[in-house]
Amino acid sequence: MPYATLIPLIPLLPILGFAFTALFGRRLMLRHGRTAAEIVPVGIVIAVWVIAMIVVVPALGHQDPFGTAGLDVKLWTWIPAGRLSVDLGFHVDALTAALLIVVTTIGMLVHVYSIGYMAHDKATWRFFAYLNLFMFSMLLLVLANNWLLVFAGWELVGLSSYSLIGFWYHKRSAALAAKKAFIVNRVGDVGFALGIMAIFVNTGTLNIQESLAKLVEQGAHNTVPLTIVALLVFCGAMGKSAQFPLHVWLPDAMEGPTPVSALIHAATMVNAGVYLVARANPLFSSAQDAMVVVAGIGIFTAILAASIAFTQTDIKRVLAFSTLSQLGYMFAALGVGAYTAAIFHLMSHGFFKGLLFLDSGSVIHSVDGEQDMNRMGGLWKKIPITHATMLIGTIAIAGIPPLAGFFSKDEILGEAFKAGFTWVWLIGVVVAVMTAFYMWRLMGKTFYGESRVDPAVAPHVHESAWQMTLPLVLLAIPSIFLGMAVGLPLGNGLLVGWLKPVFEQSEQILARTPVDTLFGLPVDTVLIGISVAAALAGLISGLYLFGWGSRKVKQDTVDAIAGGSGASRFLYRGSLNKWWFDEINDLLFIRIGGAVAAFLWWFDRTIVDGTVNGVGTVVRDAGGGLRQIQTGRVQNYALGIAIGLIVMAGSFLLIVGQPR
Amino acid sequence: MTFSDTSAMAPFIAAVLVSAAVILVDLVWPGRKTAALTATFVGLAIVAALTVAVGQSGTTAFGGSYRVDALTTFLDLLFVAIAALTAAFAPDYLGERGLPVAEFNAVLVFAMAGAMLIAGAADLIVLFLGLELMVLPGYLLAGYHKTDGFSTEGAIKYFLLGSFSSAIFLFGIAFMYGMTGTTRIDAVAANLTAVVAGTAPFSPGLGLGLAFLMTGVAFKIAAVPFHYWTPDAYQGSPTPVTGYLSVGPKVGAFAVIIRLFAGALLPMAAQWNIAVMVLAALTMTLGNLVALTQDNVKRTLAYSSIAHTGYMLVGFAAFAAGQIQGLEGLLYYGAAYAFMNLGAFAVIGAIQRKTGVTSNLSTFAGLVRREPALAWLMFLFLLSLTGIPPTAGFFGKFYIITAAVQAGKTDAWLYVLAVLAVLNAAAAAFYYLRIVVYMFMRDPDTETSVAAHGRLVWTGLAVTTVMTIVLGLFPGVLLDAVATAAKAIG
Amino acid sequence: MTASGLPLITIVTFLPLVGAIAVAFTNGAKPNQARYVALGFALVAWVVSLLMLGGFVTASGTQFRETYQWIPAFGINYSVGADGLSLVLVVLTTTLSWISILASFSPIQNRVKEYMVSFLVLEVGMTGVFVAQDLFLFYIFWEIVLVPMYLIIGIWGGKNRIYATIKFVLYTLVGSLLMLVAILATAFIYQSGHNGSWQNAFDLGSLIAWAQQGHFNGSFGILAFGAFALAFAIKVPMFPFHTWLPDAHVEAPTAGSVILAGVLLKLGGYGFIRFALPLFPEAAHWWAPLIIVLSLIGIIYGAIVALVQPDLKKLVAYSSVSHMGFVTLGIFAFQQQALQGAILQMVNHGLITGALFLLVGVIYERTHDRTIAKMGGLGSATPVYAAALGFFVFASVGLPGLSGFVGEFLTLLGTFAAIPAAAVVATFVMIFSAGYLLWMLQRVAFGELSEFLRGLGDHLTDMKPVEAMTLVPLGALVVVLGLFPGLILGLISGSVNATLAAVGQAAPIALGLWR
Amino acid sequence: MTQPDTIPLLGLGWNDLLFLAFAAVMVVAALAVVLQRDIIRAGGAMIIAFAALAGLYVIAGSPVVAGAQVLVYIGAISVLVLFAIMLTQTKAAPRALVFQTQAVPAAIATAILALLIVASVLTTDWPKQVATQVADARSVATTLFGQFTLPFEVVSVLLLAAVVGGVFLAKRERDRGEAD
Amino acid sequence: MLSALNLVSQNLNAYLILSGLLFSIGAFGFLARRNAISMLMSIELMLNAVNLAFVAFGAFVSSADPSHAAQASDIALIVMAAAAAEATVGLAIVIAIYRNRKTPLVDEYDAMKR
Repeated sequence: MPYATLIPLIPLLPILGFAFTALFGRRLMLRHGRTAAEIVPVGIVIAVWVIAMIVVVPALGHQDPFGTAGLDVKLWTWIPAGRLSVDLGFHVDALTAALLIVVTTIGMLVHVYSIGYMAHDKATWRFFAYLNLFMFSMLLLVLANNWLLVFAGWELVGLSSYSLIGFWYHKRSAALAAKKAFIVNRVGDVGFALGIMAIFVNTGTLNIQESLAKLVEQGAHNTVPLTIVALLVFCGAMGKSAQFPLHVWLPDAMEGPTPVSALIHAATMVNAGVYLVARANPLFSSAQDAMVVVAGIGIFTAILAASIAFTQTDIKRVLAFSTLSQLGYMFAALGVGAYTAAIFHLMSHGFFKGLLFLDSGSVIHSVDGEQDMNRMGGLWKKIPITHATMLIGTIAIAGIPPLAGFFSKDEILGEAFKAGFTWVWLIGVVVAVMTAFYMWRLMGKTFYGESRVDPAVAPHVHESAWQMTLPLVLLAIPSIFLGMAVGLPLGNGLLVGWLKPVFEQSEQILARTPVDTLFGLPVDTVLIGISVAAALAGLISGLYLFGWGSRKVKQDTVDAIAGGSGASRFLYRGSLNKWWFDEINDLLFIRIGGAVAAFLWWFDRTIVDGTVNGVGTVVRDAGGGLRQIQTGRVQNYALGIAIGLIVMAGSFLLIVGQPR
Repeated sequence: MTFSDTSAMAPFIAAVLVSAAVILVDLVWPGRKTAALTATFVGLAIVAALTVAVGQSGTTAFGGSYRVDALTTFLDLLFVAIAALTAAFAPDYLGERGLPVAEFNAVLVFAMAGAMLIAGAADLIVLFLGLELMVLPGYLLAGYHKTDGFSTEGAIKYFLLGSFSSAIFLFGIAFMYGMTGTTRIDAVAANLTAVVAGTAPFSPGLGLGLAFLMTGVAFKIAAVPFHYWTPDAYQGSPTPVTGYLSVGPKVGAFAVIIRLFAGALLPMAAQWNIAVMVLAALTMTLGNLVALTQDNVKRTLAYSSIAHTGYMLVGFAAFAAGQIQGLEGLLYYGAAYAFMNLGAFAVIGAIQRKTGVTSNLSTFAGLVRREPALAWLMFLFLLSLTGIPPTAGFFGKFYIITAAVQAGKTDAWLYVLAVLAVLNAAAAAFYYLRIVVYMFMRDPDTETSVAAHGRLVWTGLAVTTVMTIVLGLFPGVLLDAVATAAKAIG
Repeated sequence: MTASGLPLITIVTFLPLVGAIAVAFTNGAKPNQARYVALGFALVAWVVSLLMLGGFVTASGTQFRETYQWIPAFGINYSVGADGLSLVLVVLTTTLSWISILASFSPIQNRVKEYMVSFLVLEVGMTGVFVAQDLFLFYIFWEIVLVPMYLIIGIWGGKNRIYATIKFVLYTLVGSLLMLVAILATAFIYQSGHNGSWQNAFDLGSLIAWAQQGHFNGSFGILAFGAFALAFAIKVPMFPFHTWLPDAHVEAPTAGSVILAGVLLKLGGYGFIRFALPLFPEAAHWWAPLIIVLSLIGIIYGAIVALVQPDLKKLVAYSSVSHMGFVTLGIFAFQQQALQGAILQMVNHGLITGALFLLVGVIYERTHDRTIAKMGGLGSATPVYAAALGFFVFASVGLPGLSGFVGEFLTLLGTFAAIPAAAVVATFVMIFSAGYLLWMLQRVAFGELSEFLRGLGDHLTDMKPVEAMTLVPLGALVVVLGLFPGLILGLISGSVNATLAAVGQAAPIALGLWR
Repeated sequence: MTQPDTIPLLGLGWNDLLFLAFAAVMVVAALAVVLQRDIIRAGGAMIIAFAALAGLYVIAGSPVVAGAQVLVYIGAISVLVLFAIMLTQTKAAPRALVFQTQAVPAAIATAILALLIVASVLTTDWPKQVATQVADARSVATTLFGQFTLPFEVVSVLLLAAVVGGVFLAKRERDRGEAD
Repeated sequence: MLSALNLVSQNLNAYLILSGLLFSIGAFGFLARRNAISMLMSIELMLNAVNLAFVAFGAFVSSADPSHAAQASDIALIVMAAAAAEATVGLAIVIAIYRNRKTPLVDEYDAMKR
């Protein structure tokens, strides 16, 4: 089967799966039981994975149909609007392939995992329908060959996250969180939409490759300056990838079932922003000051999220903030121009964060839905596989070599330092320490020390079924070996080769001259040393405080540190309340917005409507007034006529008087 | 009194004979309605035939004091139609109240004869007499239901103020006669052109004469501020008579204006057109405003007829400012207004057939359930009065506004009048639709029994409905007649 | 005439009138007779309009022309014709008409005959407006639309329907009467320019040709355009003139609201494109900044006020104000994509808001109450209904893949090219629209079943097949137009280019920061 | 002896004297009609006024009109008015208040009207004036039946209509039962 | 010679002033009196004033047409007849309303107002 038919199948199958399950899922599930309803959606995702792999291999290797520039497949002209003609087409090149790997693999694993996780929910057919819809949207976004289609994928992904977060819609908090997610995403989408319009105004076309080429070629004399275009596009990325200040929705998104959190809010959707900036790298590299902004926001989000993760008690929220932090890393990388590093971190983070989330799902599943870490502990013996895989995930994310996390994170910090963004590098290292610390805190509170599990639940804590543990193991493999497979030798590993054609143009534009020595030693070794030291420092302090094996958590020392000086108390409270962003948003938009809306509604009713009715009553009163002169008595009428006669005669005499 | 004179006057003479015949028929068969009615309708048919026959000749008679031209024929036919329709609608209403139909028809035909005389008058005195012959029977008809306090009160008011204004009108004619020395309209016109051309002195006497004539005529068409009699006279008199009064004497009065101002006083147009415009503006606005607050349908339609006078005056003002379309518009509007107003009053008359049924809005509540046919017909007439297409009222307003807009080029004030007319139409929509609201959207409070209506009423309603729609959808029918009529005078 | 020789346009326009007469003769006692006759005629009219769609040659100007002399004295003739834009709107009208008639089977029980007659006459008026090529004929159809709508709201409406219907009539009447004066003045200037002959002084084609030579410029153009703009602005409705819409919608019966939102609001937009712009190009540019500002206010204001609406129908009404703001914004950007977007937005708004009103009707029929606060948890009680509501809410929010997105985005894109600042402001509405619509969806469909609804017990049934039948075609159209907007864009490209040629793509008024 | 041309004392012509006399009588009588409290006396004053007017007509050289004035106005209309007064006089009718509440504004209005008429009459230069052209009976008759045949006929129709209508209204309904 | 002396009686203005005065007095009577019949009488006065004006014009205005004076007289005659007709109708109505309202006073006829 030629690639031209294979590629369209990738997004087509999931949408067919969604349609089928949405229409027949309910009947199937009632009549033929759960598995019958789940076979189709899960089967389709597995098929998509297979097709994706068939496509990915030649794409990464730049083999014949793809070549370095990638393959274009056009289905039909979507919007033939005069000068603008937007067609529904797909473009697959190395970058797309990289994303495909992450999306389809984790997608498949999450689908399998969900079979187990959602085993006792009565509306799983709807869950799988939405998951398939999500897969369609994400794949459409990744494969799209023009900006409008990316935007379409953007919105559809937003919709599917809305429906999945709010899956348990009878829970009011879930419905609110879903709405919040969608609206905050929409704020970002506004920026992205304006960016697309600016691109159209500048280049006249929305095809990604052509528009980027034209934008770079026109350079300074673009109608809309490139910096503004870049910032607008980044605005879209910020919304989707929950960067500061649009990050408020991600923690609340944890209301959704855990597989959703794993798939959407860890591995795939949140990476869309990174993919977008990477895809638009020529645009960003020719708008240097926009890149500084990206780096700044990225690294700030990283440290902000990490600080909040310190004090969170809900296991999924810790992971959510950790995701925020890692995304901050990726944007920092993009900001400093280390595109390949960013994509590398995207892939590795996708795997081990997916792993961590699924692990947390398995933990929650085992303690019968309990998500608060204070009511866990001492589980490492009861759920050994989950514990083992979670340990691997934690080490990976902490950035301990030789696991995947180390390679991708170190790559980013290295590139940042070499590109001269020393402040980014410095904050990056601090965040690395913090990451290692709070991850171990999580491990300690969940698995080690004495068990704080609810006595009713404690006896039948058990390891999850094979559908859940198999994906964990499968995910653990890339978490360990991905780094080594793709990252070595440092600086121009396999991935760098694959993605070279995509980012070649940017490198020429940026034309960075690498700094080769630092303190007399080769720069790479020094940086690696520092980052490993950072990771170890975090890990050990975590180990010390939150113990290992059956050692109890040193709760008193933790409280001492927290309660110590006034500053640390403020920090603790700030971190606990997510630096009050929710409250600020609530005040700014809900209260004030509500007041403005109420005022406008009052204004509409009384002023605008008032004037209309006012005119009516004035006219009617005038009528009423004039009506009084009709007294009913003949004499008054006669007098009226006489006066009329006099006025008429007077005026005529005046006219006559004038010399004519 | 040559043969040609009598032949020219044939329609007028026939009319008089008809009323005489009706009286005689009533003498022979006292109290028998059918006899009187057949005499009337046959007579009117003869008069119409004669009008059409005479119309072709286009001669003058009686030494130039009566002329027959396209305008005369057009107006005569309209007056015959109005008289016929009123005669059709009256019997049901009168019979219920024990009032004789014969005298009613006789007096009605006399009034029609007067109107026909005005239509053809070429002499001021003939014009005055025609006016008197039209108006006197009007007073009598207004007071026809003599045992009803309201009817006589309406009549006395109408009479007193009417004769007061006739005296003023006559005084105006006296001054004109004094200034120009003749009563022949064309001679007066010739003399006035001399005055306007500066050869003869433009004296205050002439100004005063103009003022008196204007007041007299303004009273007859119920222009504001001389309109006081209309609401009381219309509400008081029996409904078929109100229908007639709102149409017959009004169109007759406009015939006086056309013959007098367009005929004799045209050279002075620049002087009196300002007054016409002011009158038009006042009449439209006050008519509509006060109508907004009425709760008696007959009184509402009284004020609405004042407003319609205002719209017709706009047409006349456009004509005076030099646009022939103005006069055509006026004539077309006159015809359209006649049919829709008669139709509306016919419906009210039919509803008020039972004695004691007042014409307040409440009697209209839920009419569509009791008498759907009447309600839908009333709805059509009200739409036409508002000026919503595809009705006659709409095309009438369209014609008048076109003329005003065209005349606007010469005299900018007419643009203002056009816009004012349009805004007034919008305001008018409120009180017309208020009646529709009562008819369609309110449920009837008192379960009054449904009175069967005579065949005559239905035929009359059919005629008015057809004319309201035809004049709206296919105006071509009347357009050329109106054009030739206007050319005759212009 | 078309190849088939049949006067298709006259058939489409006047078939409902024949239907109305037929319904009038059906037996009052058996309302079903009236219903099915009316539905039959509406469906036949729909089929004929689809035939026309088939026979239409894209991008080749006005077709299906028919001209007969009507009032030679004023050069007025019955001339009808349809180009892409008219045809699309005619099909929209016929589609929504038979759907509304079908939807009013169960809610309308008293005086069904008069209702069906009014509805069919309404359809005649609407179709007529879209096909009239003669200014006088246009005005006649424009006013005819007013009367049946007045009756529909007035007789079969809600509690204080009389206030609402009189306000609706007076508002529209004032606007349209001023337009009448403008039409007459335009025709008169044409007539005096052609040495006094009224020969086709009201014919749109010749008037536009005459306008191209700049005869309608100057202060006259500005005044005349002002009058036209006022009439159309009231119909759209644009910001200061919109207060009649919420009242009319709240009080109108379901089918009335559907046709009011679905088609009547489009008369204004269509009027701007077909009459106001080509006839007074210079004045259009003179008025453009004000109208753009008003549209922007309309868009944002409508959305924000919708946030706090207690009543479901009022919320959808204010959302119409916001969505229709896009139409006027797109029209007055004088840019190809913006105008195409505006027309597409009109069609989409017709379908989506029409469907939303149907849905509101469905719930109203069961609960006889529209206050959102009392609703809640319909998702669990009536899943199919909640799914449909969700589908159309997301279509209204402008979800890609559904037709709402393409219209909105094209308009914004075009406006950005012409007036960047306006587009920036307008795009923010995407947030507010998501806000109020999802907030409504969340309060109505999600969460626990409200005790008010629980009180209804088994009376709260899910969607009946008849109701579903009215929504399925709309849903299908929304999806098809979302994926293949080319179907409509192809049709209207001819009209768009013609209008822009007439108005002249003057240099965009740089409200923007740069350029 | 031949009467002197002018009245010795006043230096006026006879006609002037006669004119002034008649004018004075007429104005006084007219005022009486208007101001007289008792309606019957007002009727009498009206008759006197008409008589004075007839005299004026004679001076103005149209004796036929004077004759007609006496016959029609004094003979017919005044009698008619008196009859009407008789018919409508009842004890109950309050004698006292003759004047309407708005008598004062009416007075002012009519005064202004009179002023306007007099002012415009004086300032207008009427066409060339000549001594009284006597309209003797012969010429009146010939023109009446020459130029004015149509008005003459129409007046007859007018009178007929008035009588028919008047009779109907004024007739006391006996046969159809007394009106309530 | 005679004419020279008779300044007043030959002078058109004198007659017109007189007619104006009579007209105004009639008008005042019409506006001020309460009794319907007295109003009727006032109207008769006004009509007489008009007649006087006609006769005056006929008498004193020179005109090419020899029968000018005669025409004026004829007009006066016709006006008288019209006045008579008006009077009959007027009195008929007065009697009719008297029967209904039992009072000749006009300002009590205000059942219909506003």
